[in-house]
Amino acid sequence: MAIAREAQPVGSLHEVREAGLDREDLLGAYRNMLVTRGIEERGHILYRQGKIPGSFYTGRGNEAAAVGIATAMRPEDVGTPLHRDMGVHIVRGVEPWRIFAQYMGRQDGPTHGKDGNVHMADAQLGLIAMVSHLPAMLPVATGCALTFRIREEARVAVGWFGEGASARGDAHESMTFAGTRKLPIVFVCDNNQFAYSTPSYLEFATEHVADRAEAYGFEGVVVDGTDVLAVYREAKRALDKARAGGGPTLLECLTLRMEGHAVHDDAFYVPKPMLEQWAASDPLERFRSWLRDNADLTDEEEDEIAAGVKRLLTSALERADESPQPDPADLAKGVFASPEDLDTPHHK
Amino acid sequence: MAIAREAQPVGSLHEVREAGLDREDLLGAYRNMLVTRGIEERGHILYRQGKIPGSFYTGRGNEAAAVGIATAMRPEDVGTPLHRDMGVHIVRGVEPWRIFAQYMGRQDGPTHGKDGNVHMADAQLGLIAMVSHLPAMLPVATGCALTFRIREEARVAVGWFGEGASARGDAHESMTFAGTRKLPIVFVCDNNQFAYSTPSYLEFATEHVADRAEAYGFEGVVVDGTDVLAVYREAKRALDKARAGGGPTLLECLTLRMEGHAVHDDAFYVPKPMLEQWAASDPLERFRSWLRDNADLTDEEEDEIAAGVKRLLTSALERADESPQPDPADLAKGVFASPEDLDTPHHK
Amino acid sequence: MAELTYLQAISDGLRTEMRRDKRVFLIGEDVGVYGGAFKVSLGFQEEFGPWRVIDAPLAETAIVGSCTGAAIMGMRPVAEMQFADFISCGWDQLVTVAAKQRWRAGTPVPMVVRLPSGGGFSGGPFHSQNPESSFAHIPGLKCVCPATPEDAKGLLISAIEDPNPVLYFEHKHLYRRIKGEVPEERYTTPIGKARIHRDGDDVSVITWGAMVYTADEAAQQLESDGVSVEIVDLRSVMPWDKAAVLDSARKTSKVLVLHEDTRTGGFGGEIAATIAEEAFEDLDAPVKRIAAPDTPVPFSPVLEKAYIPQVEDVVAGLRQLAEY
Amino acid sequence: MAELTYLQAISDGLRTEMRRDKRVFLIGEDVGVYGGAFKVSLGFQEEFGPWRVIDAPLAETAIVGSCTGAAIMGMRPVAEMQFADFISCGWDQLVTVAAKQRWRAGTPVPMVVRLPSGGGFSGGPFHSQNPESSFAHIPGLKCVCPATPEDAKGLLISAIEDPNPVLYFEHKHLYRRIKGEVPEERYTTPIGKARIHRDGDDVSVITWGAMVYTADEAAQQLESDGVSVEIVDLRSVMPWDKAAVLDSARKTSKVLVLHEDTRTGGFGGEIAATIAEEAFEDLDAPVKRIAAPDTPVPFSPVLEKAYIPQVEDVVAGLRQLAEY
Ligand SMILES: Cc1ncc(C[n+]2csc(CCOP(=O)(O)OP(=O)(O)O)c2C)c(N)n1
Ligand SMILES: Cc1ncc(C[n+]2csc(CCOP(=O)(O)OP(=O)(O)O)c2C)c(N)n1
Ligand SMILES: [Mg+2]
Ligand SMILES: [Mg+2]
Repeated sequence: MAIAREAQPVGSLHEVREAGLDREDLLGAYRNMLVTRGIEERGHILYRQGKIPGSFYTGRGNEAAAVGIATAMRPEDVGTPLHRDMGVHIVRGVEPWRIFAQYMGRQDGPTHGKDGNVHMADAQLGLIAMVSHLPAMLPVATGCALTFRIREEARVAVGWFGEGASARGDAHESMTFAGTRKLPIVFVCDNNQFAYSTPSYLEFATEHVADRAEAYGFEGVVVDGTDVLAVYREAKRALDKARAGGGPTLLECLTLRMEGHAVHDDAFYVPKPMLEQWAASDPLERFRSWLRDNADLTDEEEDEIAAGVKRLLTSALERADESPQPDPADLAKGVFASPEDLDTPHHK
Repeated sequence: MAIAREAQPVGSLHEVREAGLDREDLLGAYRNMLVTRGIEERGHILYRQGKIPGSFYTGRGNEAAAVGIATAMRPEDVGTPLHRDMGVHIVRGVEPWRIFAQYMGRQDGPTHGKDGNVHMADAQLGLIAMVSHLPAMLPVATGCALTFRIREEARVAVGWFGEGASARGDAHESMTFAGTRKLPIVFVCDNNQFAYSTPSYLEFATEHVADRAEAYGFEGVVVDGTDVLAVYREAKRALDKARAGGGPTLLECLTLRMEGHAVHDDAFYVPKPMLEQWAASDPLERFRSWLRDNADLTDEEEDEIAAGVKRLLTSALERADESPQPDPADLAKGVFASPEDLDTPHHK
Repeated sequence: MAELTYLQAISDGLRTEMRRDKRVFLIGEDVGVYGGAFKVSLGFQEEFGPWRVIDAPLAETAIVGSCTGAAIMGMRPVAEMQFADFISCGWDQLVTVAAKQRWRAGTPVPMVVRLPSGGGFSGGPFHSQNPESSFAHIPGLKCVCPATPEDAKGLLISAIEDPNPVLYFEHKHLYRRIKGEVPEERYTTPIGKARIHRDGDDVSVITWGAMVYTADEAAQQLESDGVSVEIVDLRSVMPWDKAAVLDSARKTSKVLVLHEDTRTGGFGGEIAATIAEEAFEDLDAPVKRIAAPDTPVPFSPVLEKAYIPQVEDVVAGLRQLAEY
Repeated sequence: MAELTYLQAISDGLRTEMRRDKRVFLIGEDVGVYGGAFKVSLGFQEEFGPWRVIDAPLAETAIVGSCTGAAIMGMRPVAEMQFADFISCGWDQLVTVAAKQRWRAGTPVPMVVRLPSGGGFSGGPFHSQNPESSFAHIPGLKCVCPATPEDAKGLLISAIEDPNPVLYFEHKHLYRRIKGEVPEERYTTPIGKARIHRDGDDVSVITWGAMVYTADEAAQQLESDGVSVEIVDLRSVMPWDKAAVLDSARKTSKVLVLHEDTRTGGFGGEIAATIAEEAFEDLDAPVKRIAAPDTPVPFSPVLEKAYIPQVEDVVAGLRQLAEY
């Protein structure tokens, strides 16, 4: 049986420094994780208040995976994050108020009410807006990597997919093409062990999704997705390797989806012991205590960060709530791009 | 690197007996290989005579693989052979004259002129007609296997695909589903080392296609596709295993495509030494000498078989040539099935 | 007779066939343990077991292709797409294999694909589409779009019985909103036969699915102005009931074709063109089409209201025709 | 000006853009070493290298999806399908991602998919199709179908320049049969503008692709009966030149819509319905449609002749209209 490499936890501040993070970075990552969860928790409240149309999804339990990988990416790298990867948008710098506006379908959301929830991205920040169809963004990310190879740019594309979506042909064709051409891409699998209600053993027959990587000619790595530092280190390795021409890596972040598939789903099908076990390694709590033990995080710092996040989100909510409804007159606009739309750095 | 098991050649008549073939069976297989090649050689002539519309494809070099596998199948098993697998139709009992009629687009071809070349099958013989889109028949074969599992029948489905088509999502989704559900199916890869002009290293990044099998939770086997007995033995093992509930096998038959992709293609891109090397292990010649060395095939027998095949094909050609052109009035018929069409053994 | 919701009628039809015919099985994402995203198959796995109510991997090509193979092996597969939108991932299997196999090779492919479709609840661009027009153009595929609970049950049973691949479009916005009397026994609703939803003399509306109710509200409003509107609920888009449509067109001589899918290249064009060609001499006004604008389906309720044809839009269109 | 075949004109247009703009690259199965199944890119890999003329794996989803990603990264990808028929394997990427990204997320996707399409040489059900109608219905995709060598070059350059996903349908049956004068320099042919292929007063034919030549032969035959036929070569199916079509319809007051794709749900319905609605008062006869019957494309020459609209069929249709 092919076995993917299992990543080690990061022990000490020293190891983290080696991986390229100083204390400020660590506190920044912690803050980003808090913002990520805070946005989704407030989104939940907004939903209950009837302010969010349609359905509502969160990535609770996946904050460390999303933030860890995005932290390892360089500004010039690009990515196609999914519905559990809010942390990626946060690290790349999307302003929370615009996310709330997106949730509520307002004019100031990145899609101006045309699309909803995490179906958004700020192209200026190197992210591409996901579609619902999973994992249809992998071929797109592969095309970004192909571009970097054609233009010989030292940039990497990151494509996310769930362990359930690993069953679809798009994942296979992307990895086949990227593997045969050694394209600069990192395939990140958010393995939260369930695809809606479907358990992993009905989606793939190996122990890990990453065990499949060698079938595509590159390395597979499994990392504990609740350990932001381990995720960061493995992501950085994979990114550096791709940047240096070493080709793709499949990085699997193992977590458990800590809420229902969407807000309407009570996830009765997830065994309680499993939930309890994973609740015990909550990514935020885990990182917080690591910071206290290894980076002398003080009560004052903690309170300050928490308070800052709270202020940020509260004002973001207010600002988002002031955002107008989109104008029906804009509905039919923008189906086709006009030449001016290409006057962007990308298209020079 | 995961490595598929490499099959051993079959040494002696004794080994073959163990595998379940007596001398009659061997001569029968030899004859089927001659018929297979004979049909395609005569097809070539028909094409040059302008009697075959459209293009023309052969499986030259793949006769042992196709005949070996079909010989191991039981009558109740089903399959979806492709454009290099004429031998499968022959072993299952399609009459050569109907194949010539198919080539020429005549009324008595299995598709009555509606489709061409090897896009045909006799459902009564447990075969399903291929579509051009590769490997779109694999999900269909998987559905046959699913049916056998649902009905708990001791039957196996065989799905063929080329090494080039292994790159497509259909292959992945089929193997994923069959692997997670341990369905009774054998995936046979006709690896003739080229996909039209595209060499294998641009289609997959492993050494063998079969190296991918374990990524789907089942065994991969590579066999020399010019050795009909080795193919037969491995096919039988895989079929028995599937029949016994052991799940899928990926059986890769390694050959070289000994002619162009189709009749118009001179295959300039295939290195000459490679061609010469594989020409030296021509499946028919190889089996013929094995039969002489191990099964006392006599000159008389050889001539008799050869003469019989010649007679068969000559009369088949005549009969096919008498087959009328299809009636344009039938063009629009049969787009939709009528309830009576379901009055078949299958649909009781 | 029992009063059932549209959703319950679908479950009832499926359960009826699965009890009657053991060749029928259901396969799809989360249809088993979870009972389906919309709970159509709630409790089915308990009753029929895991090999007749199959939780598929997230792989539409495998789902549709497996059904094709199973159908050829003599089963009566019913595939559930979690949302109709995701059938785009099974497009090739449907149009290349299932649709053409009978004509090419003489092999019937009796299968059903259930497609929860339609908008009206901010599902956004990928959970709201009405892809029936795309499939109605492919020879070899049938498309049915029930509007009432009674037809939902009867057409599902007909679809399962039919020896061809049938796409069964179930409109999500009708699931729990629409209730109606549904016979308890087994019955079929003929595929290809329209239903006169409302009798009228002055203007005809040709429509299907959720738009039947939009048309009905509009018709009620026009009644007060003394304009009598006939509503033809097509029920099947492929084959579609040309005779019933032409009869209504000849009767009223003014026709509005209404659908929720986008306008350009939508199936309404086929219907309008046919009426304009075959009832040319009988028409007192141009055949009018009302449909969604040529954009994806928007998420924002404000935008979605502007996207999906509303009662006001239909009222305006009918007035125009009445006054023509 | 040089006399080029339709095929050479396509190569010329592609080469022109690849020389002018290094963001342009070609990807497809066998397009490199082999020069493409139809040799459109013969010699291109030698000139532009293996990373601008890319031999793709047999994976249409990867090809189309990669082009989408590359386009978003600022490239100008041109994908070649080996045959238009195989785009069914890239359907989801086109309709779900490429078509909607601009509208949803404001991200333009300037890419071209080249689709060798059409029948006439016993390609059978999977090497002869004309899938433009299916794509023309999807908001966000453009579809062009050149009929002449000059337009083949000009429309390909326009398609590459266009900031949207453009499906470029190149008709295989015109590849080597049709020759014409083609300017050597770079030029564009506007997308969405029809071309009056033949001026006439009595009947209009609206068509595109190979059918332009069928219509032309028919028109010549009717000329001898003193019926003057106008032929509008649409050139672009999406967006289509409604103004030019309506002008011609109003001028002749009798219209035949002709296409090689199957009839029901084909784009001809959209055109016919639009004419019948917007030129209602100007029509002296019902808008007639001639198209392939609703079947897959047959392999046998005898059957294919009965499938693809022939000159006789068009002549008969035009006579009917003329005599109406
Ligand atoms: C092609 C496709 N089919 C079905 C769906 C409906 N759907 C949305 S999320 C989901 C489960 C996805 O599971 P996984 O890939 O593990 O991602 P997760 O939601 O667990 O993060 C499904 C089936 C979809 N989005 N795309
Ligand atoms: C989905 C799809 N894309 C493209 C083609 C065109 N095509 C026909 S055969 C072929 C090469 C197939 O290679 P392989 O799978 O190795 O089979 P082989 O012909 O070598 O036996 C291609 C690209 C096709 N048939 N199907
Ligand atoms: Mg998951
Ligand atoms: Mg091959």
